Amino acid sequence: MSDKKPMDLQKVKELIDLMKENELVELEIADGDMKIHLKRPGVDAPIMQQVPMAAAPATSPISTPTEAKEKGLVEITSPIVGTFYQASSPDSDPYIKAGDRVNADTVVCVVEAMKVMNEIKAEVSGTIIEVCCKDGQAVEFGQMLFKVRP
Amino acid sequence: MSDKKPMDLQKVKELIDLMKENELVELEIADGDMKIHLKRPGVDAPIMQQVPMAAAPATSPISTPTEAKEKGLVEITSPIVGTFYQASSPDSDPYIKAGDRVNADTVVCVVEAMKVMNEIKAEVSGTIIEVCCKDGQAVEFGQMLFKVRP
Amino acid sequence: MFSRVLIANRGEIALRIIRACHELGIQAVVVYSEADKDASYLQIADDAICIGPAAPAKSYLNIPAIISAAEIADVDAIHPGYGFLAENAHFAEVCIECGITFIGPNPESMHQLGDKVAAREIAKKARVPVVPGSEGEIKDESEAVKIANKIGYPVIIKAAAGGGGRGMRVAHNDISLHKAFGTAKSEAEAAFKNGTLYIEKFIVEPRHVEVQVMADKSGNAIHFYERDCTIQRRHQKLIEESPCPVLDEKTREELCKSALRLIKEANYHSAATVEFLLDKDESFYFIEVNTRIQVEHPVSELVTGQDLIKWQIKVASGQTLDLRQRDIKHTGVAMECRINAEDPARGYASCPGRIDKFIVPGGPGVRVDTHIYQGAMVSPHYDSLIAKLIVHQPTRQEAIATMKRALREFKIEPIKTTIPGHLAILSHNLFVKNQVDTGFIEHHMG
Amino acid sequence: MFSRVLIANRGEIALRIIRACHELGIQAVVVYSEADKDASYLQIADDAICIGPAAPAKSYLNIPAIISAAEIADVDAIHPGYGFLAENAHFAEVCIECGITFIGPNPESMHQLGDKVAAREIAKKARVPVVPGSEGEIKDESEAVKIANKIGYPVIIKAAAGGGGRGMRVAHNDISLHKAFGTAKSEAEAAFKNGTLYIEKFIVEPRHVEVQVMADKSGNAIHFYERDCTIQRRHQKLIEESPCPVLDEKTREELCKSALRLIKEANYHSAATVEFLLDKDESFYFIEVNTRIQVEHPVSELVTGQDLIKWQIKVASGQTLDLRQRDIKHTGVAMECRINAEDPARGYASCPGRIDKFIVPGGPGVRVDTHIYQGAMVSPHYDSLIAKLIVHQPTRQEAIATMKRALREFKIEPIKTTIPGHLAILSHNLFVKNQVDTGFIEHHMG
Repeated sequence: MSDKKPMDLQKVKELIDLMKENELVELEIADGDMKIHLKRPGVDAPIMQQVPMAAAPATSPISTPTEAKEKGLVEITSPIVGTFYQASSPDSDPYIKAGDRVNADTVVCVVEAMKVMNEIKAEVSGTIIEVCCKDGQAVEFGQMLFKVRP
Repeated sequence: MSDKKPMDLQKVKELIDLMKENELVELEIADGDMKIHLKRPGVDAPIMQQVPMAAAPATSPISTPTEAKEKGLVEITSPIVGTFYQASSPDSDPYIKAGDRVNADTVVCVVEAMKVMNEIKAEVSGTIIEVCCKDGQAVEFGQMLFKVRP
Repeated sequence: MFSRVLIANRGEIALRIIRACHELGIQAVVVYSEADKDASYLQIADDAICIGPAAPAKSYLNIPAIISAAEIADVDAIHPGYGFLAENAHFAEVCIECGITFIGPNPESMHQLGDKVAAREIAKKARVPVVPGSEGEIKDESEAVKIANKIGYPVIIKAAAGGGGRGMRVAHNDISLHKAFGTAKSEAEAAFKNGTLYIEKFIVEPRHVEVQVMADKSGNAIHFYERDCTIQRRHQKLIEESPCPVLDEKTREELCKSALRLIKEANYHSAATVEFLLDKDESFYFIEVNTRIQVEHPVSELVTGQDLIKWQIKVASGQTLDLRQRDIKHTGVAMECRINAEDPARGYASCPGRIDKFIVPGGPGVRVDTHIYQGAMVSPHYDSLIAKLIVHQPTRQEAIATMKRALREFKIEPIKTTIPGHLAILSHNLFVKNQVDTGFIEHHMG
Repeated sequence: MFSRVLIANRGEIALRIIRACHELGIQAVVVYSEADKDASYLQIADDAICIGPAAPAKSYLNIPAIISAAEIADVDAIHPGYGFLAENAHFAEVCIECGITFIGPNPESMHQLGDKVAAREIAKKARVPVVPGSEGEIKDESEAVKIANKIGYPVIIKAAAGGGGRGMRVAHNDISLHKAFGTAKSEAEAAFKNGTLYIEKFIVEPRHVEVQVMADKSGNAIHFYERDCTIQRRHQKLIEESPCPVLDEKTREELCKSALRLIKEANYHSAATVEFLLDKDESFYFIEVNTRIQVEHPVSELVTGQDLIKWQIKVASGQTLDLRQRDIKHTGVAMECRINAEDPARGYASCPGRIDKFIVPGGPGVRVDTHIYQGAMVSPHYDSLIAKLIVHQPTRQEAIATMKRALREFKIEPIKTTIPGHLAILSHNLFVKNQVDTGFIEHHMG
């Protein structure tokens, strides 16, 4: 390395950050007699390849737990098997809808199991981003009901 | 690298750390007459890990083909199934022993199959390093008989 | 016939029931815990519903979750398999209340036969031999001595509320009985807060023999002959076979007929197993009834050519058993080895983990019931049974030969299994010569 | 009995023979080509000897290599399996010259029955119906017309040296026969340098039915009933079953007895299959004898409870068939689906490659014969059979139900197999109603 033109490590770091933010896998820069070539392992490819066929998890035929949680979002999942209802009765308004603010004690829906209406609380504070089930839909244990941004 | 400007090992180490921290697999820097090209085994390693146990090849119960050929050595293997003999008759001297020079046409042993004595030629020039079978031993197709340094 | 059945179980028996349903043209819905989400039989089922986390109490024993799953899946009936809720009369009642057929006996007979004292009374009414002993509680030591002398030593004292060996003592004479009585009483009081004791003849080195029975809701009942389950470790069966290799034809017929009389006396329907101890002199004594299908049922299926799970489903749906006893032929010898994930070097502790290699034996005379596949995880949450290897051959000697070659073919890596142990038992002179009793493993395979 | 047998074959039949040897207490030595070095059955065998590279001519068809392997392995006998050298009379002769028992018929009867004209003569001597036709060569068109009018149209002209459909023509009347004769003759001359033709009655839409026979060296012979192999694609059998579902009891008995008469007439010993065409009116006509064990032998094993490979080994060692015909009972229905690695989208071309997922069906009534395991490579050098799935049930309807659920359980990835095709056939109305002939696949499953 030339002592006249010291390699600018800081710049390399910045380039790497740039790559990461932009999910680049390779970067090559030639500038005069300066040339930089950077390569990152494919974000998706190696992970995909590592899953052996046989071990590919059987997905539940009824519903699939979210495989890659969306960044920064929290899920409200069903603590029981049953039927999902958005409102306490057919004539009532939904407990909540997308955009509503909830806190830990907010009732977000009911899940009916064995004729009992079980009120489900948010158990998290934030804003409802998405209602993931339809009124009257059967839900499994652990099935995602709502997405919340805390 | 120039002998006037000794390689800055510390900087290379820093570059390596940088690669590791950031999971880079390749880095190439050309700066004037200076060029650095670094590569980490990130790409291959996961592939190695991906080989499931089940794919481990079953080894032959009688003999195993050399799994990692010794560097620079050549093998003379048996072209037929049969019984290995080092000499043409029990009273004769062995065709060859370790340390002997052979050329392509040198008879190195006989393999008896169905009462026929088949003379086996070296088919390579060099020095016998090792006799791998014992007199009278059963040999498979493809079994290593001799190691030769060409 | 049902159009849709929920299977409230897991593992090989869940898969076994799916197979029977599909062959009968019935849709099969399975429930599963989070630990079983990768089970391959979930993909074979017509539907699969997650009912809770790994812990059995929160999933496979969770009655509200299972009933709720049955309701949302809109099934006609629930098959409980074995273990978990299979002998839970309350669960059977809840099913009935919810208008879902429970594929098993009615709750009353389950309750009645599940109570050892009540079952013993039914056996006596049906003229089925029971182990001689006190009829109910013994008041004191002198009554114990009186009864012991009447039925003959050795005797065993048991806690009425007992289980797991606590409050249990064997006595060989009056002196040791006096001592045993006191110890058993204080143990029983400490363990069960109930010092009630009873006394029974102690059968020395018995064999364990059981009769497979099936009864419909119209009062027809037939037996599928006996199974010998003498090879046990710590009361866990390891190898089962049919026929019992030491039984003469007359005793065998009387044994099977006894089991049928008992089942009819109890107004029972569905599958049941009537268990007996077989003494060295070929006397047999009723011990208990299992009011469910059992792990070892394939042994009886192979020797009779009948499908017991299908029959269980058919009679639950109200079909009559359109078979006469003489239609049930017993052909050849069947034998089952339970392949458990357990490590002999660690006291037969369960050996969970990922299975990286799984090569199943096949060919003539071999049946394998397993839910495992290469790449599957053996969960630490459930029992260690990973496969049942069952063979059928004309003679016992041939059955042993086939079992041995099949065990050697069975490759399961890297976890430890019972396969090497089975090979040792099958090669043991006493096993080959039929000179074993329920203590064989403890005494000869230590 | 032999103490050590060499298996001169590969794949599922090599494993099948290892199993039989081990159950009989015989050591099994297998030969293998370099392409098969990772086969899992090599580890189950007592010894395995590499005999050459992948190309069959240099390994599994390489007589000196196989005999040499037998000599260094010091075996008493060689089992040739099916295919490769199984019907090579010269190989059988070499075995005998080397003092090694060939597990199969003697070379003379193999040679005699392998010749279609000679076999036909034996059949006629044994009063077994043959397809009516010219006895040997037809000289010219006018003789052809004369014979055709005697036996009745349609007729088929065949090349005496023929095979693969070349030199073969069907004629429905005198005019088309004149034309066909010339074409067939020039085709035969071009293909085989031999224009010799013969003529036969053409059986329209026949079923293919064959009888399994076993004979010992003392002149005892018994049959194991028939198999129906009507479901074929391009003369390759796909599904086999027993009994033949359209045969009445009287015809069936006469068919089986005919096969026995033929085998006895030929002084044959070992296993043989006598093949017949079954006409719509239940007339049957002998076509040829296979002087070896066949791929589909498990079908007969399941319905009779007999182990044909063990019998083949036993009679080769000189044991007498200590079975009477009436000891061979036929119970229920057995059916086999050949699971081939082939791609329907590419004209059923063989589909070699690595198997990344392999989950084998199990449970009641299911037998699987396979040498494949998860992680195995399917070699492009050999035939595409990767597994045989065989079921046994009391009725044909139940056998079909079991086969369907087993096919659905069978997971083989990522290569293409015959599984989807089998499911389509088993669901086809004509198959279910037994209204198929050997043209079924071509006409209805295109």
